[in-house]
Amino acid sequence: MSGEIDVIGSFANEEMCVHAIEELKDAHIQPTRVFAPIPSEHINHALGYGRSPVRALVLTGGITGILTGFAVTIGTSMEWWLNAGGKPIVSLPPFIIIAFELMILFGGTSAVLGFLLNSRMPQIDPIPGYSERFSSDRFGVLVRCPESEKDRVEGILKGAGGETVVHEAA
Amino acid sequence: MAAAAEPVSGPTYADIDRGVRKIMEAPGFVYWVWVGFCFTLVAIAAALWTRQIYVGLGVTGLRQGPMWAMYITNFVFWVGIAHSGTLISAILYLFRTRWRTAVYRVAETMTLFAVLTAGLFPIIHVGRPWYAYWLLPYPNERSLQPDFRSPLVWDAFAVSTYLTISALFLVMGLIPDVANARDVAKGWRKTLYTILSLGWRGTDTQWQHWSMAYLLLAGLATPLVLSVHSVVSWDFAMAQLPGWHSTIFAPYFVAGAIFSGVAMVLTLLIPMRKIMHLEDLVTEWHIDNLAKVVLLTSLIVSYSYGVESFIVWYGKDPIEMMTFHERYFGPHGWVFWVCIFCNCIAPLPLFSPRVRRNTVVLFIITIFVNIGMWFERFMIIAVSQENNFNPSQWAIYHPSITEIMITVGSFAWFLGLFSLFARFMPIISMTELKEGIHWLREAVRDDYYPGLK
Amino acid sequence: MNRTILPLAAVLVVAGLLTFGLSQRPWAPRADVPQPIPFSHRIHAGINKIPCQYCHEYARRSQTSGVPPVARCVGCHGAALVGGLQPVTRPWMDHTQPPFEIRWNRVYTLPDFVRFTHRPHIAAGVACQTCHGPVQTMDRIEPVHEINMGFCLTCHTQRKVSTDCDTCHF
Amino acid sequence: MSEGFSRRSFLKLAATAGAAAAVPGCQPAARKLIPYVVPDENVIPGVPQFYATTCTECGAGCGVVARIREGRVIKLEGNPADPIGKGTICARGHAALQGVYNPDRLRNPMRRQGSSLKTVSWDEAEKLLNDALKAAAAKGKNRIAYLGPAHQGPTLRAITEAWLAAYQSYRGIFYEAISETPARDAAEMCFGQRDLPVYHLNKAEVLISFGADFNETWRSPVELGRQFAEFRAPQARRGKLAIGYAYYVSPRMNITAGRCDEWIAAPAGAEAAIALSVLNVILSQGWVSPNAQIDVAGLKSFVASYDPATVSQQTGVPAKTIEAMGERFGKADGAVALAGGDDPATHAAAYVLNVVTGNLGRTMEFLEGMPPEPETRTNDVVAALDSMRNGEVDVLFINETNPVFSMPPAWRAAEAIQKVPLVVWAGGVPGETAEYAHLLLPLHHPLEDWRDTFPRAGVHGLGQPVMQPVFWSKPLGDLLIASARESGVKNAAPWENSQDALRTGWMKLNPKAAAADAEGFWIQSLREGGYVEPTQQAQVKLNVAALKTSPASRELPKLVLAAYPHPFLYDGRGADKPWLQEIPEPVTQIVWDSWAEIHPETAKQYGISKDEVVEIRSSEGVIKTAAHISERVCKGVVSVPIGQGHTSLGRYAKGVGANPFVLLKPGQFSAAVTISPTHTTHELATALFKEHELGRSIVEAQTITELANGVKPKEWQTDEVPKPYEMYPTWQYPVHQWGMTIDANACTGCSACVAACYAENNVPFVGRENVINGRIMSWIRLERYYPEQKYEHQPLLFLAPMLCQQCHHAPCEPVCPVFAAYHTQEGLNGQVYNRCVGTRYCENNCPYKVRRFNWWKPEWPEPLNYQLNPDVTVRGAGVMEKCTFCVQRIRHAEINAMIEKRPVRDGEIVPACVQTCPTHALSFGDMNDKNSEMMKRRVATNNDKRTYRSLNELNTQPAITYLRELYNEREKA
Repeated sequence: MSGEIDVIGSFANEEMCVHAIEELKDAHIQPTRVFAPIPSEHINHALGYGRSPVRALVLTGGITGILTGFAVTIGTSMEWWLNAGGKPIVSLPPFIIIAFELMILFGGTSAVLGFLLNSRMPQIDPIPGYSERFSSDRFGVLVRCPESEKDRVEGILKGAGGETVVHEAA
Repeated sequence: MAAAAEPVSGPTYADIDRGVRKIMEAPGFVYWVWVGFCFTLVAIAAALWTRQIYVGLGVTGLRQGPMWAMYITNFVFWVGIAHSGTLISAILYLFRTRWRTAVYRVAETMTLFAVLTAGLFPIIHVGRPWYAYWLLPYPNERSLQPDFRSPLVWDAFAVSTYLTISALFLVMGLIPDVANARDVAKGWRKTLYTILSLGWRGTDTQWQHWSMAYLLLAGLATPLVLSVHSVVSWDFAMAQLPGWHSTIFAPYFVAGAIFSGVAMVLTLLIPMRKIMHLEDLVTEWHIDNLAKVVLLTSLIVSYSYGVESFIVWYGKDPIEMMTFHERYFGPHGWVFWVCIFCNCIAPLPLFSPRVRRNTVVLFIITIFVNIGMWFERFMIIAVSQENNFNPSQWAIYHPSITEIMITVGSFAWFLGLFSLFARFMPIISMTELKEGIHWLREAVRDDYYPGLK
Repeated sequence: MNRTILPLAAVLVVAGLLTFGLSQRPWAPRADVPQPIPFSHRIHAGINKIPCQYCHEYARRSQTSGVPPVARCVGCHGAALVGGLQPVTRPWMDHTQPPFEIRWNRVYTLPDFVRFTHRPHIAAGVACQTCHGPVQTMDRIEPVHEINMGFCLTCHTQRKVSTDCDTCHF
Repeated sequence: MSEGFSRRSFLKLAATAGAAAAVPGCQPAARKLIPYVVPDENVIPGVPQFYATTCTECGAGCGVVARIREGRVIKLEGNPADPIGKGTICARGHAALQGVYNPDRLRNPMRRQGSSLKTVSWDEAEKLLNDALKAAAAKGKNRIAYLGPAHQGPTLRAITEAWLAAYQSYRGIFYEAISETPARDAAEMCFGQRDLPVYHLNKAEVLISFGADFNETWRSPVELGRQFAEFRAPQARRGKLAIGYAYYVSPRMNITAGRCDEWIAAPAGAEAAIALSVLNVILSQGWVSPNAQIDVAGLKSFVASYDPATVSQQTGVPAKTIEAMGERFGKADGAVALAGGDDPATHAAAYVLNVVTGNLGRTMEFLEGMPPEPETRTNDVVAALDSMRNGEVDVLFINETNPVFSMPPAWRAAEAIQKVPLVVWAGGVPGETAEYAHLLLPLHHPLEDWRDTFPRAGVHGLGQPVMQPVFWSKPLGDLLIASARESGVKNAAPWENSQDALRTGWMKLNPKAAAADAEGFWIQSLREGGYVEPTQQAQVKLNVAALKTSPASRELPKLVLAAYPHPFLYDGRGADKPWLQEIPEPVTQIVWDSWAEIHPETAKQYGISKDEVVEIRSSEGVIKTAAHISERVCKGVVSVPIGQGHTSLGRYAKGVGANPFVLLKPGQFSAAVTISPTHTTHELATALFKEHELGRSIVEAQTITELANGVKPKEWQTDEVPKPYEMYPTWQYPVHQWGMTIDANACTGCSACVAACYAENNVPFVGRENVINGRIMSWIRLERYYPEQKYEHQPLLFLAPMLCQQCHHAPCEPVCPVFAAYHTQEGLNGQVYNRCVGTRYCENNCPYKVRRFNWWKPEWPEPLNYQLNPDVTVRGAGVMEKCTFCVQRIRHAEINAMIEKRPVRDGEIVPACVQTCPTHALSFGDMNDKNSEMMKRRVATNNDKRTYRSLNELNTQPAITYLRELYNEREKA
């Protein structure tokens, strides 16, 4: 572990940040972490990320919701078999509404849970390399590399228009 | 993609941050007086509600005939208010509407607090609020669950889902902004924001999942918002009471909800923008677009009024005809004409760009719309019941002081919560303004609207 | 990591304790009700095999089973004068109460929106012990079953008798 | 009642049982069990007992059966063995319970000291009374006066008279404010005897009532109502389906008039003229029955000055109408004329009408052995008051009567009473007269006491105490017997106590006369609540010679007051009973108030607007009350109900409305008045809002011709749903499917069903403010609609009981989120009170608006809560409640049937409203059983052509099927 350092490049805008990532990629250096004040498809694209697994989770959640909705409504109605206004015991049209609402509810909560799980949140411990400006007006690219690589990485980052800071890896 | 080093004109990220962070600075005396005033009203309402629980609903003006009136009016009104928030934050998000960025947080906050307020009213309204949880299924020794055929259970599900989803949606959007605030805050605010930001650092993976989750939430919230007010409308449409029993209620209510909600956004935004000096961020371009939505939905609502009456006339059902006759010309006929004026006539000047850009006039118009939409619900709910199937049981509803004060209290509750939020949370989404900074700059550069430096 | 887990754990523990505490129904009537007289069902119904309805004589005719009148006690205990049973020497004498007026403490209470009638249950051959537990073994009556709607329903369902709400609620 | 069951133990038990059974949900139940020391053989806790007794709320003397639970009387029902009520009683009869449990009843003897009342012991009180009596008797004769109601029964009457005799007095005044004296005077004039006839309305086909509100307060309303329903029931007459044709002549259209075909609006005081004019028509047209065997020519002078033209000019009633009345009456095969009011001429005219048309002995008959005239003659009453005023009376004993309230001001009753050194008032709730009493004695309520009634020949009612007294009261008979014994006169009261007196008197009725059978006769009488013996028609003949001169016609002032007894409060004695205050007067639907009914034109003339307080001034006095503008009162008439305007008589009566007695001259119920608006308004509380049905099929009516031809009434032809439209598979009710048939035509609007429901189902009363605010709680109401002008033919009123229709497609049920409203397996619209959250959605969606919400926690001031039915939950605040066809009775019968291993029999289950309906307008049964009485009724005698379901176009599939109201087409005026 010793000898590893974090090189952080700080950029004024998204374009420069994307440019830096592309440069790093060209140099076969994988940026360890990118900080951004805004969600950016360009950064994701540059990093080569695919679709988030949150999608699948939401789908699962939604289907679970629908199934729960129908199970709860049909099951509890069958339990007592109470006549209300001569309507059928299993009245599907109203149950669809419940199933629909539960689909949204379960889907929505899965989306949030999926996001939290996937991004390891909530997280109180600090993330190495984070700077307060990264939530405001700076984009950061962190590269964890052996100390030997420091100059090369720094060069690329600076070349892309960034200012660099070097930390010892935590 | 624009060249990286091209010099920019107009606001920068830092300008945006500066603008928003300024709002979140310690508020002054006047602010606390205002918040104190709001919560005093809330306390009065709470005391009256406590008394109502203790002695019974006899303290209201409800009676045989109009068994639902002001409380349910408030419920529908507040749910309706909520809707524009989700419309702006979710539906317009999906459409990538440019002008939403500056105003969506206001709208979404309004949504959350409006649903919160709305959710109180069914509980205030029922005879035995301590059993209100029976409307939701839970395991019990009786194995007896709610009747899922009842529109009120749909309502319970829809509104609680809506409350959950809109809260999640708001929190999701807030996370990056709260993290932003955390990084400059001090003292207890720092602690608060640290907890609320859940350790957000804006890393690539966080953003990646956040984006997807946010998109999907928006995707889920879109049908939800349409369903919620449809379900609320079915509380009435599923009943066979003339004036309630109508197939057009779902779209009619949704349009009305968006109409009233956007008007409420403007009602909140215009003074807030003035007081907090947000002209730089919330430009007249934003306001103008919101005004256009008000105008559009006003026209839809007017059309709905027409269709509703037309169907009744065309259907020739004598009982329904009489209900509508009473609605127009009966003892509470003035309510209908208030609605017509406020909802159909008052927004018409918005066809003129000059009016749309004149915030004072616009503010007055939105106040009218708020009043009009409240009375529209009152008209549908209470006035229809006043003219029910059995003429001997017709009755005129007169609200009691309890109901009026609880209604006032609900506005105070809403405004108080909103005011607290506005000064302690990023009421304007910095993230999204930055994301859409090109559009903001464009608006400035084109000099289409003055006001931006 | 601890900083994340500890608060969560604390919340969970508190919630669990609350749930457990409330599930014990602290507001429900206490089971061990002391009585003004140390009357023993074990001696009467268990050892001496006195039928329940000898004393609770209204059970087959009325909704209430009836608390035996003092005359019923005297009927047997008074017979001691002619050489039968031992007279009870009234060790329970409570000077705060009017003579011969025994104020028993209720053990079984039902909410007043439930219409329970002993008569049809006795007629249907339901043993007293089904609801009241093995009374013949108890010195002091303690409720064995919590008489709630679930308890009633279990039996009604098993015996395939009406579970319509207005059988009991009107 | 057993001896071992002391009053104290009753109270204790009542308290425990009451608390255990009847407290609203959130209060802790009583946690103590107190057994009997010695059990009563006859009492099984939890099982009701029934005692036959008699009702003494009015002079009709219906037999009742009291239902007792744990020593408390909780409900009164008619005694089926009784020939008058035939198992039914009226609203006033039901409210007798609130007399027993009235919280304002005098609880113990009290003595007035200065301005305050001090509790005294009975010994003290009796000593005070007896000493005063002895002193008075020592001073001379007639220094003691007794003032009591006329209908206090033969035994008490005998005891009273013996008591008075013991103290050497004959001043027994038996006073009724609403007197039968005019009718007896007329009978004396016409027939030479003072007995009143009995009527058989059911044997007539034309009826004319000259102000006799026989469905409300006149004579025996339950019996006459039943006869009237029979008279109005469709039956084949001369090969044609017909119903009786009824006229009602009066200044105000009351509910009796509303059920007739024609209401002839006559100014107060004009009834006699119209009656004589009808007689004139009959005599001059020669429609005299040959059977009548009377000297028609001799009679002509009696009616000489009353030819229709003249009368029409005087009264404003068209001559054509009078002629038509005469023609119908004269040509009818069986007709009856009834007369009410204060004018003997009206009564005489009605008697003569019946006689000349040969209806004496048919629709009207005199019986042998009628009870003696109960009322003291007016002259004697006035004389007694005069002697009081002159200081000639030392002790005045007042039993229940309220002369200060109900005597005409000209008699100055209060002043007279004040002159008496010792005024003893004895009774239940102290009224205005008690304010002047020096000694107040609480008496047993008739239901706590022994008593007998003798309403008419052949009918003897025996009343036994049905419960231990609620308060520290004594029976009047015992009190007087003991007091008489104190007088020192030997054998002054030859009885041990009032029970003994009653028994001694009763034994004289024993037909077998054998002493050995005495006990058996007594027991049987107790069990049956009385004794009925065969009667014989009295041979009376019209004394034409006495009818030579035409009675002078009353002058008709420009504006005349018409005071009439309130159907429930009567002469004011009902005002202390909240049920009677809260049951709406059936026509105006006003509750908890008195009102001045004024025709819109008259109101306009005097500048009076709706609900405006008006000042009504006569030569005698002045009252203020709110105006009710209505077309159902004659022009130039101000109509005010009697019964309100109490300044005392407990919390429910005090300060409500105005007392029209203040305006009346002695012996008259009309007076020349002036009226002036006061420009203040006082809202008259009513539970009904719109007067018109607006073309909706809530209460339907059709003419008898339409029925005969099988034609539906024009107004409701569109609502036909060809077949029950079912979107889903029809729900099956395999065991029972409870339903009801309501014959709207038989409904007389007496409101007994409403009162019965209040009593049976623990329905709370709410008071005036709450009624105004729309919070009336009654589960069953009389839906009253006025006809609209646009239709050619309409009945005078649309009237039908409206209660939960127990719809099979109930709109209320699927909207309930928690299954509090649901459909039971026996087709009832169940309401599970403890499950109710109180969303009130069900009531919104109920087209009939028959659900009731508990806006407040219901309250019954102690001891009114003793009346609560322990078999029915008392609903707490925030809960919706409604009619469930008395599901507790259904359940009770089903448990009985299950234990006896048999099916439930038809007629075994009788909901409270069905049970009490005097006209049997309601019937209940199993819709699965086509042979049930209820189902047969839907198809019997053309009834299938007059069935309808309320608001049928909504396809709610109600379990209640109505039979349309029927009426005769009127000739166009």
